[in-house]
Amino acid sequence: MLFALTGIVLFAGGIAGMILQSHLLRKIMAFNIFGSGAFLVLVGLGQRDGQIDPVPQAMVLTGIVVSVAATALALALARRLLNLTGEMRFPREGPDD
Amino acid sequence: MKTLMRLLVLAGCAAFVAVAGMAMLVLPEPPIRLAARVSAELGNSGVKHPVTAVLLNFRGYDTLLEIAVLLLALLGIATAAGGDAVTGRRLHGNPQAFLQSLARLLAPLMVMTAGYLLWAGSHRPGGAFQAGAVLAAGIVLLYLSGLLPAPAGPSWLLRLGLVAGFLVFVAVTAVPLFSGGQLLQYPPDMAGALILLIESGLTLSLGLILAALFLWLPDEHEEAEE
Amino acid sequence: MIDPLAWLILLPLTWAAIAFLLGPTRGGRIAQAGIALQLVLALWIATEVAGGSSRQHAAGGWRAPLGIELLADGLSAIMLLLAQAVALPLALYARAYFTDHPAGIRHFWPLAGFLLAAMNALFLSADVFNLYVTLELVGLAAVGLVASDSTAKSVAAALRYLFATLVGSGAYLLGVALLYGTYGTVSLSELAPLVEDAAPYATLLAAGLMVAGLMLKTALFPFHFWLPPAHGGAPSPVSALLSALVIKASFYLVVRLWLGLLMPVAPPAAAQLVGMLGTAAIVWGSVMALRQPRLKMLIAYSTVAQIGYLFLFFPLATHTAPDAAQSALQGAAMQAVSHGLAKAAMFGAAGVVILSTGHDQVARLGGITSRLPLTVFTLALSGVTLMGLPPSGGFIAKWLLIDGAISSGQWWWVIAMIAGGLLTAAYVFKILRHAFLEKEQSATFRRLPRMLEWPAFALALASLAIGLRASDLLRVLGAP
Amino acid sequence: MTWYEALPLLILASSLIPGIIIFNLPEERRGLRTTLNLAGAAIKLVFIGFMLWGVARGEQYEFRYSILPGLELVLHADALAMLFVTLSAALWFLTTVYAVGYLEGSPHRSRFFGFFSLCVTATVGVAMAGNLFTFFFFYELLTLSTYPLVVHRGTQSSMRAGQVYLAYTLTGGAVLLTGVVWLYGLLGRVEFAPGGVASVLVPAYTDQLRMVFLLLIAGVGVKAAVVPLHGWLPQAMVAPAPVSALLHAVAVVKAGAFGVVRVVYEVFGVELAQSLGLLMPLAVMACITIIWGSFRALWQDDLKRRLAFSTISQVSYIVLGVALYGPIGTVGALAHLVHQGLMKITLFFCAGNFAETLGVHKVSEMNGAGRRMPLTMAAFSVGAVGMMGMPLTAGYVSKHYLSEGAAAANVPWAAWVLLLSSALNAAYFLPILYRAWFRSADGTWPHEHVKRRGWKETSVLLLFPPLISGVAVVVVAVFADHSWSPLAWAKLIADRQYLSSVP
Repeated sequence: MLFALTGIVLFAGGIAGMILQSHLLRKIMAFNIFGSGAFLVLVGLGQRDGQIDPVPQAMVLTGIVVSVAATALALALARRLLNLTGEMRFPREGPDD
Repeated sequence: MKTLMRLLVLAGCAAFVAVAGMAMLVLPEPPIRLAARVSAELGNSGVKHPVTAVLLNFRGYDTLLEIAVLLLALLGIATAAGGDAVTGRRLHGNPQAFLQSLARLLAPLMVMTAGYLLWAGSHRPGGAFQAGAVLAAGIVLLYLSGLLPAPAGPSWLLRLGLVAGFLVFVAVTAVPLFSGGQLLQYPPDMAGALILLIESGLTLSLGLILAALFLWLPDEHEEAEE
Repeated sequence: MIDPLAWLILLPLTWAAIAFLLGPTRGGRIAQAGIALQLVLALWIATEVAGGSSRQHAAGGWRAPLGIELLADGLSAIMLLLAQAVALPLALYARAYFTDHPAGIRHFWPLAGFLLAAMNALFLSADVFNLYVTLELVGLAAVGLVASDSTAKSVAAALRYLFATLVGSGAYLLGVALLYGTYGTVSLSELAPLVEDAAPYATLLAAGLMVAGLMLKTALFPFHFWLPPAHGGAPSPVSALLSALVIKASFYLVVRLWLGLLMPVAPPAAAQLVGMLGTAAIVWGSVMALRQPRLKMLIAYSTVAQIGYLFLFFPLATHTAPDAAQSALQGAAMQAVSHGLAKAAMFGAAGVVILSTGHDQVARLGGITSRLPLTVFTLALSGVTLMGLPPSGGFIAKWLLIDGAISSGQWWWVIAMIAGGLLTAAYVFKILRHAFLEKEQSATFRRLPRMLEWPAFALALASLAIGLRASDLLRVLGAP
Repeated sequence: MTWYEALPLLILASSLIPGIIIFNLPEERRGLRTTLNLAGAAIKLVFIGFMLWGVARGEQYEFRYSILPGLELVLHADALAMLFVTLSAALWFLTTVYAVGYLEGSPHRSRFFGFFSLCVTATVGVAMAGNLFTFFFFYELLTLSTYPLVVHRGTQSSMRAGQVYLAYTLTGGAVLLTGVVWLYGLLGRVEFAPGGVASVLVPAYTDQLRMVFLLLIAGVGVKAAVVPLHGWLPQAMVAPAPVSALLHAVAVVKAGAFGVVRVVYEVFGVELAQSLGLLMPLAVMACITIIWGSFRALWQDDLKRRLAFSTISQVSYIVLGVALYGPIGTVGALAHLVHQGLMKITLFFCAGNFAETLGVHKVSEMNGAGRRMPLTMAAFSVGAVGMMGMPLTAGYVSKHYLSEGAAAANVPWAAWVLLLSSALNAAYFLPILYRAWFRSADGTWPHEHVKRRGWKETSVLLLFPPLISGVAVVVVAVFADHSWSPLAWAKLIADRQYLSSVP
């Protein structure tokens, strides 16, 4: 149960970071934080009566791999953006023409 | 204005935490217990470790899609990197001899560890992902220590290595369909063998993929030179 | 005995992997062949479902709740059909496009393959966690496609899109976690009977999280910020895929969950709120579309607006009379299908204009009627569908939705739809007005391969034709 | 599919298929294009001839295609439909001949004639629509197919006109759609039937019925250019003359008026409309429109603009006739549906001739036009005096019945309105005739394209259509009592409307 509650806190914090932080690396970290939050809830609720439930653990393993992949992609894109614009944040969007 | 926004968001999140916390504290007992069913079917799963059984048998289909996700990330990186992924990143500065000798020592150990983890997966924590991760770490280490030449672009052979595990998995998934079975439906007696086959395929490919995820990151210095 | 469900997922996975093996710019032919086969399978499923039988498939031979089940009912059959039917012409179009304009093709085919596989898997899955994985697959594939011509603009758009979809699926996953914690299963078929109106708060919370996350992925106002740059900036074949199909995937999932799971716990107020967001999307999207100087941005904003119509389904179908709910569902399905076809056609046509004139400034379209008549027709016909005028599928959709609104006594949604139609006309005819101008305003008019103009035209024609064959389509849908 | 189902489809196809082929013709295939056009128009006339013959013998021609359960496309040939179909097909033939001559050598002819055919297909569809859904279906199709014709010239001004046209018609269509769906929600299905079908909803849904009536009439009123929904019509005259002719005489405006007829007689039923007190407001609207249109026409110097305002007033004669309770008014309305078409198309043909031959666009430039182009001017004069309601012209017949109807429905002021409007018609037509016949040409013409060759004052293709329609204006009046005259048909229809409702 404690895990689950921690997870909720992490999730909320991550989302807040995602919205508030403008630096891309921080956004990516924020994503990892709320992702882990969700995983914690999944496992935590799964075993709140003490005994281990393998199903959510397997799900979380899957989820972790997915988030690793997403993180890698995000890093690559952010890196590319850094190369192109020299900044680690979103460019001001000008008029599209 | 900005601070107001900040406060609003934080307040919202706090409220969410409170609500969700309450909701979870008053949670009733779940009507369905999957753990029991897993242990009941563990015998026919072909492996002894429940998590591996769920990952590669009961919910193996999830795992198949998950490998696809990894490949996708790789593709995304390759496209996003534009031209420069083809060359891969070059190493800058020369590594110390100490690091090289250490790497020489570690690399075979890491391969062995990977092998062990792969085999251990069937009855205790471990399996293809852990093994693949170790393998990837080995590759990255060798590369950083300059022992591995920079990957000269994704050659045909390298691409084959990258998708081999996935293709094997797809094949094993598809075969039962021809005999009127379901996706990924292993014949119980062969389940263990097939799972091992999948896992070893995955170990290789995952190692390469994870390494590539790192090695193909577009390189800033190159851009700087342009 | 071949099982169409399984092959609709395995086939694209396979050809995507092979295309990857062949190399970053190859794989067009095998992709076209694969999609053709998938279309056959989708038709097969559709005819079966129209016959009244729904197909099940237990992956690994393990039935729910232990294993993952695949299920093809009317809704999924229609979406599968739509996906393959749009993908096939687009594949022909894309090959012509990228042979004429090689920039941005890198890994297009494998990415498209994974995207299709992911969407088919999503339409078929009956397991909320498996649905999460498919959602991520769809998201990452789409992001990869957006980034494909790796300019600063498109990379930024891709990254914005990536963050949006990650937050969306994160919220969805938390919802799944809460559901699993509450009921101990993630299988829709097992969950459906367990969720009733006296559900614990956690269920309500989970419902809110999942729906909100999926709205973010569907770019419903005010979560639409990421869509226009992503759809308007990508290469035209990609824009077509994204606007026509990808957003429909997450919308399908909202409907599926709402109808199959959350309806009992959904308060009517929530449905009304969703409807208002839809209305806001219609108005805001259309107004922004009207103000866009660039053709592709205009079409992208029109997608924002058209998504609004889809979400009018919720107030019309939640706790209303069964016949109202029925016509609401049918209307939403028609809208999804006809918008998919029409929007793919529009982006295709926009791509033709860009390749031919080298720009997509709406104000400088003058003279294309004489140079690219077929493309102008494509724009006009798909415009008719978007406006919801007869004989298009959009018209039938609008008719059904208005009928649902009136028969459920919620006339205010009628006003929203009528006004939306007129706003749509405003921006569609903005395009045509400039196109009809006599004097040519583009320096160059390159001649293009026919394979570039015809697929788009075929799509536009299809978006009209389904208006006349609506009964067949809705027979597949069956009763909700 | 039997012959009785196929014939309505064939009548649609006879203009649809040529249209689709013409779209794909390269610009220079002039001969083939013309052949297709005329062949299509002629074949349509032949088919309609068959159908008239059959309907007169009391045979039923009906085609049904179900789009959704309860939502059917129905093409049905009843007497009312035949009246409008015959009119539009006949005038289409003339207009096609005229357009071929008019557009000689101008660009985008394939596009023009393609949409031209679509436009007529839609009109015929509106005419033969067997239920409200089908009517709406073709009504919107008409809007879409006429837009490219209105903006055909591709100039800024025509684009602006097209915008206004769309703004009005699309909004009208949206309002109409709301009414239609609403009524379908109430009734399930809304088949047109003499005496109306809505009476079953009384008294439970009286208020809703009033709302629906308002929506429907507002929807069709836009195309019928009933004040204050008329703003688009004067703008739309920037279109080429054949288009204006078709718009004013056959297609758009008439579709609107025809819609009013269908809604009042065959959806609500005149009895119900009367008992709900809906006819009187309609009559008032019509009268306002009649006067307003005539007044505005007085001040227009641009010939086509003057004609456009005259159309606004003349079309509301039809609406007025419908709103006058009693068979006589009905006869007047239906007769005027045809007669106004004949007269107005003649006038527009002539206006086009003056513009194409002499470059004359303004009334003030018409001095001596009668001496230079006697034949055209003669036709114009016939149309004009017809509009004034001179005896021995079509206009007289319909106006006669209208004022009789006004008396019968004891709304005497309507008769006065008609009288006043006739006076105004005279006031804005006679100066034209005077200038043309009795003034001598002042100097050279603004822009003389075609030199006169013997009796041929302009190219033959432009000359004959107005002459034929001009003759028709007289013929329908002289042979008004003949059993095949429009008047006779109108009487037949009127009887059915009232017989079916009067017990």
